[in-house]
Amino acid sequence: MPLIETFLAAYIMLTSVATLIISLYGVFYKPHLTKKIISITIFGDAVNIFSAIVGFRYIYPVAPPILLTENPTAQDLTNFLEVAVDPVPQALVLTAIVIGMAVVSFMVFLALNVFRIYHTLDTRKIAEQRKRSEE
Amino acid sequence: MIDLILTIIGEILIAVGVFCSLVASIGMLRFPNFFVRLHAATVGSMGGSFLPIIGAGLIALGSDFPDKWMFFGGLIVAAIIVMLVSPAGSHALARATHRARVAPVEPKVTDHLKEDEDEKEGEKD
Amino acid sequence: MNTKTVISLLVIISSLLAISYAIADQATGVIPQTGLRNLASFYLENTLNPSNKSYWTASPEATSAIVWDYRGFDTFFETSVFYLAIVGCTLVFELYEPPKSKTTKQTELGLTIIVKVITKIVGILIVCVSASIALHGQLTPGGGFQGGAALAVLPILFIITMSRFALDRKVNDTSMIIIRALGLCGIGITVILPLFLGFITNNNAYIIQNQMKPDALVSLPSTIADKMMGGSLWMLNVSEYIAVGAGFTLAFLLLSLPERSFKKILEEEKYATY
Amino acid sequence: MNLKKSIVPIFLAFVVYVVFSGSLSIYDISTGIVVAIVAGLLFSEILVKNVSKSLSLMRLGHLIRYAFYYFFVAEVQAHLDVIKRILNPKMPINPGIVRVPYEVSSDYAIVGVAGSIINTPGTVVIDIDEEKKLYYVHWIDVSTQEPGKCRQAICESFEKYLTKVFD
Repeated sequence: MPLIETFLAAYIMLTSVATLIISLYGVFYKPHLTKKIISITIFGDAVNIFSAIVGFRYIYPVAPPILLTENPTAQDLTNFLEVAVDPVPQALVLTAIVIGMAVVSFMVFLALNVFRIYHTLDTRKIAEQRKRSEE
Repeated sequence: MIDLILTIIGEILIAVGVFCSLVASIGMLRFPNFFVRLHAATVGSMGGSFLPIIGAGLIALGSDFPDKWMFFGGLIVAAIIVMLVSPAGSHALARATHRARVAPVEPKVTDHLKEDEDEKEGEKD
Repeated sequence: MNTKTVISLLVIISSLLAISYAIADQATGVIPQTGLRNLASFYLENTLNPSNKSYWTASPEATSAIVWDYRGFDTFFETSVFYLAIVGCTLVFELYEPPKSKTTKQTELGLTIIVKVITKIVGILIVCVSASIALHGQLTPGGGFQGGAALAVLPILFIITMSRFALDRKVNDTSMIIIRALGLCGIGITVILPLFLGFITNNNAYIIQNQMKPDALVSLPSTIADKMMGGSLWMLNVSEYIAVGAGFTLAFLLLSLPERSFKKILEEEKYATY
Repeated sequence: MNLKKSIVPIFLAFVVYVVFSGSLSIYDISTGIVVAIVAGLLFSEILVKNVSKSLSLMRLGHLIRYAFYYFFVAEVQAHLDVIKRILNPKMPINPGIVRVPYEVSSDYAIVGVAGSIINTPGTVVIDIDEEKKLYYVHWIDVSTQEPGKCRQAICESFEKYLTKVFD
């Protein structure tokens, strides 16, 4: 594999891992619930990009996993196997995106209800209010 | 023959689009305020994205691979949606910015909208 | 430094190390790879193979074939996760009655006429494009999930440009629940259909079976009018399109309820005194 | 539900579906008809108000003529003008917001004229007053502040074509 492609692959890998770690930091250390939800969506996107790269092949020419002929011969299938990328991570990412969107909308609903009760989304202020009500 | 002509027309359109995008980005940097920059953004949306999308569609039509009509049709529909949606976006953005008064309209020759709005508020008071 | 900070630091550092190990030590296969994994080559070779029909799916699109045929059970349960998330959303709002529109003139609500009319025209384009994405899921990139997500853009646009109350007559919570239930029923029927066919023809059959297998000679139609249909893939894509589109529309409708009408309910119930 | 009203939306939906799918096989045409009927019936009430106007072929011809004028004359002129202004070292801009009265009456004509004004670089409609029939246009080169002359410079050519199409 040429040097430039190795470099590019390593670069994409490192950036996706860095995004993952930064979003984890956001989930743990940002006190505002909206920012936590945003961090979770970024986490999901980073994981999706990572798994899409895992399925990619660093060759030329490279093709999507779709047969273009409707009646393939054995020769067609061998050619197809030489250029097509791995379809399994793509299938996983595909459903993960929609499930992620549904889960995020559920989290938004819960955050909205928290806001209705406490009139804030800042976890520090919520903790203060809870302490006060317990006293 | 007709494939070659289609490919050449598509490449010309993409070249024009590249030029328009470049000019639009220069304009975004040089123009003084938000509202004037919108004009540069319009150059970027019509010349810089509508034309190249159609050009890419023509290139797809000119090359020989199966399902080329699918690519052509998808790109044409995308171009039409860009053409329809970009004025609505610019208008909504400009209206919201002007109503919220977050961006100054400076330098300016005149601002009739602000005059009329002030007049309306004066009537209410 | 309390225990919470230590635990979160530990989680971050350990995940960093785990991913680094996965990349550096090739635990997930050679990254970046040039070859094909065994599983992938099996799927790619068999998804449309007229000479060996014992494992084929009659769909030239390998990703769709994996989603709804080879890994059909996974997707079935992922759909139920989606369904449960939307059910959770509606349950959170179940106590309250949605408010009705008080203003009679719709022109007073929303953005200017330019944005409204353009949104209406773009709306019909979005419906056609998303339907095309969903209906060609067995032939080209696309499918039920993507088509439904594209369709869900439409209610967001309409809610933003003309307010929620412009939609109320045809598109409301009840009708969306009914349409989503219809989509889910479609998925359920398609899943059980092979069993039913096997019962009629007195053959062995499995749940979510698509084409005939060596020990189960039941198959759903692979071609209609010389176009590849992929048997159950087509029906599942259409059902999923309807279910996902209606489900997201329901979520957005509930999220766009005006806040002031809820404040009144909360104050009445003494709910806000925490 | 008026069936005549939904003819144009159904036709539009069918054309968009077939163009997007990019093939004329039996499968595409049959599914296209189903999708077009559903979408057209859903959107007929909000898209079409006047049936006879929507079915007139004369208006379609005028629309095509307008499209030619718009893409090959108006857009090109406006692009060249703004590009010259951007690339000129002195940057001769003269911006301001002016009132521009319009004389078209139907919704589609108002939106068509406004969209054309926004999509040609150099002019952006900031706000619209439907009672006074005024656009408030941000113009990159305010050569005149008189409403009549502004109209002549900015939107008269669009109105001339679009009146025939939509009014």
